[in-house]
Amino acid sequence: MTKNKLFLFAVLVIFTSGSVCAAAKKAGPAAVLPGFTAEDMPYDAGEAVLLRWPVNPAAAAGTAYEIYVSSLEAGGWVKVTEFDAAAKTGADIGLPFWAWNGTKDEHAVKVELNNLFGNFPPGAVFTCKAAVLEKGALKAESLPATIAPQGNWFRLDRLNNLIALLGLITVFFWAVSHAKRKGLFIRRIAGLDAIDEAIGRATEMGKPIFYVPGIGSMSSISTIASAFILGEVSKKVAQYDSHIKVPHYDPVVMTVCKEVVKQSYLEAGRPDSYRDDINHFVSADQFSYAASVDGMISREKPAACFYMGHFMAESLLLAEVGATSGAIQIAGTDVEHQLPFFFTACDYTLIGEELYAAGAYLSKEPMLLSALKVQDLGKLVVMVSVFFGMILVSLGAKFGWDGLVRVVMDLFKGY
Amino acid sequence: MEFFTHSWAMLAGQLAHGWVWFCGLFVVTESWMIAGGWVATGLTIFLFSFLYKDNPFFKVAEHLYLGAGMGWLFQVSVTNVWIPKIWEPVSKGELLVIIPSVLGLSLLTQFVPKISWISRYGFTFMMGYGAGLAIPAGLSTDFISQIGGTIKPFSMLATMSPWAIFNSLVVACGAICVLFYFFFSVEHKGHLKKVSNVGIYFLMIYFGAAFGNTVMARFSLLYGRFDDVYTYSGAKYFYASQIILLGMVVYFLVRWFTGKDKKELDAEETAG
Amino acid sequence: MKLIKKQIPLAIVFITGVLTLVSYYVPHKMSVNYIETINKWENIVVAFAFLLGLVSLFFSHYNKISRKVDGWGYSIFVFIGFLAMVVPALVSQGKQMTDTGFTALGWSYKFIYTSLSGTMFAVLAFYIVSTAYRSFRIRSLQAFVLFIAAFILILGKVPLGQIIWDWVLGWTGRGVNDVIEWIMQVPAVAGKRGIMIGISIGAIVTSLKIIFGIEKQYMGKD
Amino acid sequence: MLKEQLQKFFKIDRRWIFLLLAVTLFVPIMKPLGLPNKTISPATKRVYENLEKLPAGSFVLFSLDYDPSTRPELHPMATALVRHAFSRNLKVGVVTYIAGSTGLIEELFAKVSREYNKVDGQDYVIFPYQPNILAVLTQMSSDLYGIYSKDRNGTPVRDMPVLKGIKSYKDMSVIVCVTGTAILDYWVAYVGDKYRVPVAGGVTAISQPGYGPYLQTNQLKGLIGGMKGAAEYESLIKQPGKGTSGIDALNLAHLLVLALIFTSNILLILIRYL
Repeated sequence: MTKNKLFLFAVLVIFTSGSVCAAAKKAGPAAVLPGFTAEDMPYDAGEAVLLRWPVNPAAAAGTAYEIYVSSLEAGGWVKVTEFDAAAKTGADIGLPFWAWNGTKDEHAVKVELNNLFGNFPPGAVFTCKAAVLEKGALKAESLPATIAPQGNWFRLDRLNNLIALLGLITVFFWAVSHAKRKGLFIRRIAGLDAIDEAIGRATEMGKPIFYVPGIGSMSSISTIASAFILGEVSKKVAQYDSHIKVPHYDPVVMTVCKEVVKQSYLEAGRPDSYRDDINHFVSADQFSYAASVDGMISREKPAACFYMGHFMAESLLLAEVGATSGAIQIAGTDVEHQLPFFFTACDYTLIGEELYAAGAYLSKEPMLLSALKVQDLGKLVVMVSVFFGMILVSLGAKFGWDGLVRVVMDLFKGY
Repeated sequence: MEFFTHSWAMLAGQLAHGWVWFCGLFVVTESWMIAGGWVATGLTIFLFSFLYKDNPFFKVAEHLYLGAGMGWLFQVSVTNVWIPKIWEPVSKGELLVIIPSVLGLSLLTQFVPKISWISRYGFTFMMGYGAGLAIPAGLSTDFISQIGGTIKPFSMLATMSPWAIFNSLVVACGAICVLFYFFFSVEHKGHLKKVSNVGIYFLMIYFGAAFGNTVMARFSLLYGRFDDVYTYSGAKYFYASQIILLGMVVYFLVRWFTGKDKKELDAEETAG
Repeated sequence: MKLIKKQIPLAIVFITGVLTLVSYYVPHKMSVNYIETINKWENIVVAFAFLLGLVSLFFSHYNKISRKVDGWGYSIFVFIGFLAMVVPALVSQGKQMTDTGFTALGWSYKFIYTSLSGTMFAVLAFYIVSTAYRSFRIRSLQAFVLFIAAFILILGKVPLGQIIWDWVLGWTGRGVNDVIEWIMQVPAVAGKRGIMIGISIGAIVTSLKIIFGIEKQYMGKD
Repeated sequence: MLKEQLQKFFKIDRRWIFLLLAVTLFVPIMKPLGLPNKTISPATKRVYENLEKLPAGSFVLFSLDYDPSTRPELHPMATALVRHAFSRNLKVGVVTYIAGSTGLIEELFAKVSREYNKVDGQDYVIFPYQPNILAVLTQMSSDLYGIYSKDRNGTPVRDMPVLKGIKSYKDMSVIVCVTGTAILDYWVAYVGDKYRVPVAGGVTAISQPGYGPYLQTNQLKGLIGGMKGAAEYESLIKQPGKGTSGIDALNLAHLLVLALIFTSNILLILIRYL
């Protein structure tokens, strides 16, 4: 096998050097470009090769390189690219330090072969060469180098991503098991006090409470969190013997919420006060839903309105009517562009993840807690790495430690 | 026998003839375009009439919208996906596309409670693929790249103006504070409380920007509709907008004077 | 039965999930071939997903009509709207334009679909104004900061506002545009980045839960 | 007494406010103020420069994912972008993942291709709607013909002159996504970052502030935001259109909102302290 390859190689060299000579004859005597190598492009599907040769510091202005590739044993040169002598060095290949050792002292050119030769069978051999031109005239040419590109099995450049993923998975499973056994600490969220206060006020005034779970389906995190918060709210409502109404958009969410509310009344020791019409279906159409809930709010003038879950444009319609009817309003959603409306019109707003945290805090449900822990860890990683990365990079830039800057920047780059 | 084939051919001919005639009804002429102006203005004004109060015209337009949206999705899916991606390959003998089609059809068993579990095959196939794609992409784009992006400006410290350095610092510190605001594993007390308080002001500025931009976005949409209504108010469309608007006003006035509206409206006014 | 009802679907989600995930890190031709096949299949599966919405819409409105519930007459218009798109599509075979101009389908789109779908959301402009008047409360320092940012954005996005800014605050030498750019590029970036990172990790964790079969709400109950 | 009157004024029926807005927005449509947009934001300029620097004949992919509900904001933007591409003699491909946008795309190209004498299949190609955006985006990284074998009229695309030498993202110079949905996020995460392709965007004003982080990290090579952005792009290519006239009409309405916020908050203060 090796013999065959060697033979092939010898033939190739003979043939190609023949053609080089032929080319050289036409353009006059040309020197040989030293140190030209062709290798398989790492971390790809096997469709590209990498050509490297040292930079010539003495190159005159106007020097350019031309790259040729051939799929034949002799001749058949296809011009790939042409570039200035200062361009395409090893530093321009966008690979991180742990996967690439190229420097500014060498040229490195990636050649996509399938663009030139279409789909070729695996193991196909290609011949590459580089030519040096000075002001358009051939100055030197490399010896042809042969290479058979191969498919690789791992994107080493995406190692940082993989490590982050593995870390995330480990922490996730640790948190799940820990949450099931002992529970995990989560701080109390300020908005939760406001919930108690609102329910208390509703009891005093003898008016109903509206709990609007939004238009999300049961698969969105915010709706799940909302269902858990509803459980806690309805427990308090049952204790105080107040009234609550939950208008629904999604039938599935409604079935879940019915169970939740029923359970809460049971836990509060007031199963007799539970009525099946606490949860009622309104409409599965966004605007009809908002309009009907608006109508209910303005007719019944509740003492408190809760908007927790996934909200889109209807946030505006709901919060305004609630505010003008004089209710205490508490909102929570993870839809960022609806938050301004809630924030200006409601008394208290749970912002983004606070909604998840409120759900987790109240329910102590291991799945929610563990997800929140992983999120917290992710945030911690970001805070710490931004803080130290900022210092390291600033120091590196100040004192010209290019290596340090490169290491830090490569670590936090997506490939 | 011959009689049958003959009559079948006749029938087919009749049908084809009828179809051609039917299609002929749908050739869009100039008068169709004018009628279109009336339809478009009518539907627009019907929907806007909801702002005054709920009414049957609004409800008709709203239901039409539901149906039309689905109808459009249906026709696009049939002509762009089902025919070229499923029907044509199968009729050419490429039977492999039947597998995903069956998986897709399995989703519909959701509506039959007894066999709804079959739909899981379709759902799990979609969810697995989506989750598998989302994880590494999310890590790269929203996690690693964001850290890198926050740090990166400092690598050009030497060439930066003081103002640019200040801004980069604000972005970095602001992001840390906001992240800390959402950090639930420690109690926010003392100095930590201050950090998270700073975070919330960054959030407020972001929300303020979002609010301001939303105002512009909604007004732009309204402008677009008004612009169309204005176009159709021209003589070319025989003053469609004015006449329909007048019609709506008359409708509400009649309702008002016959007293049907009065009660509800009073209730609403006291409410709003 | 549990095997076909539960375990095989969970195995499907695990296998497709892990293979797709791994393909991100494996550049080999085999991984490319896998992902190309599954791409084509996914595209076809999802082409049926909208039927869920279609069937449930038809069911609910058909029920309303057959049971003659309050306002059942409106439900008929759902079907009329549907036919108003599908029949012209049949006649013009899915083409919206010919060399001579609109087809019937193009007409339906331009005059029916555009005006309905456009107006539904344009209505919100009115509500945003009334919200601004009736419930935009500057009741705390935080709300004040929000208001200031919103104020600058609303003012500076239109030429008239820019003129007013220059007239009142022109002496500062900064146009309102510069201020908007600063808000968008500095504090808003910090705010958004803070929210975004947490939520995206939440989404990643959810995806992990789906792959490992921990989260299976979407499968429905047994 | 005064307090009660103020209260009453504050609780005015909101339909009067609706009417006020209708008037402030409709009047400038009939009688334009003539105050054109003058400023240009750097993010918009970056999109412009990204297209401007391309050599003629480069392939640009537009992902036009908006339906009539966001048409007033996004259609002028898309029109300006396509005009720019055609005037620079770039080759244009169009994909979409929103069913409702197909009609708008037809309308756009019927109009703009005539202005620049561009031929379907020769200078541009419009691919049909596809339902699963993730699958298609991933597929186009290796072989776009695996999904898009035909254009929206059923013509095979493989031999079209416009697609000569185009097989995957590697052959595309820039991708511009115009959308009112999260589809631009998909382009950034699943294409721009994953396959190292320049992605720029055009979005509604609502989502514009949310893309700040991607712009800062250069994951997004530019962003046109809302009607203001459309007006900016129109003035960059020096072809005023619906964006320019739109921003003119918005002038008074914007001031109305500010006036209302001020009025109500001052009223509240007065009511409280009187």
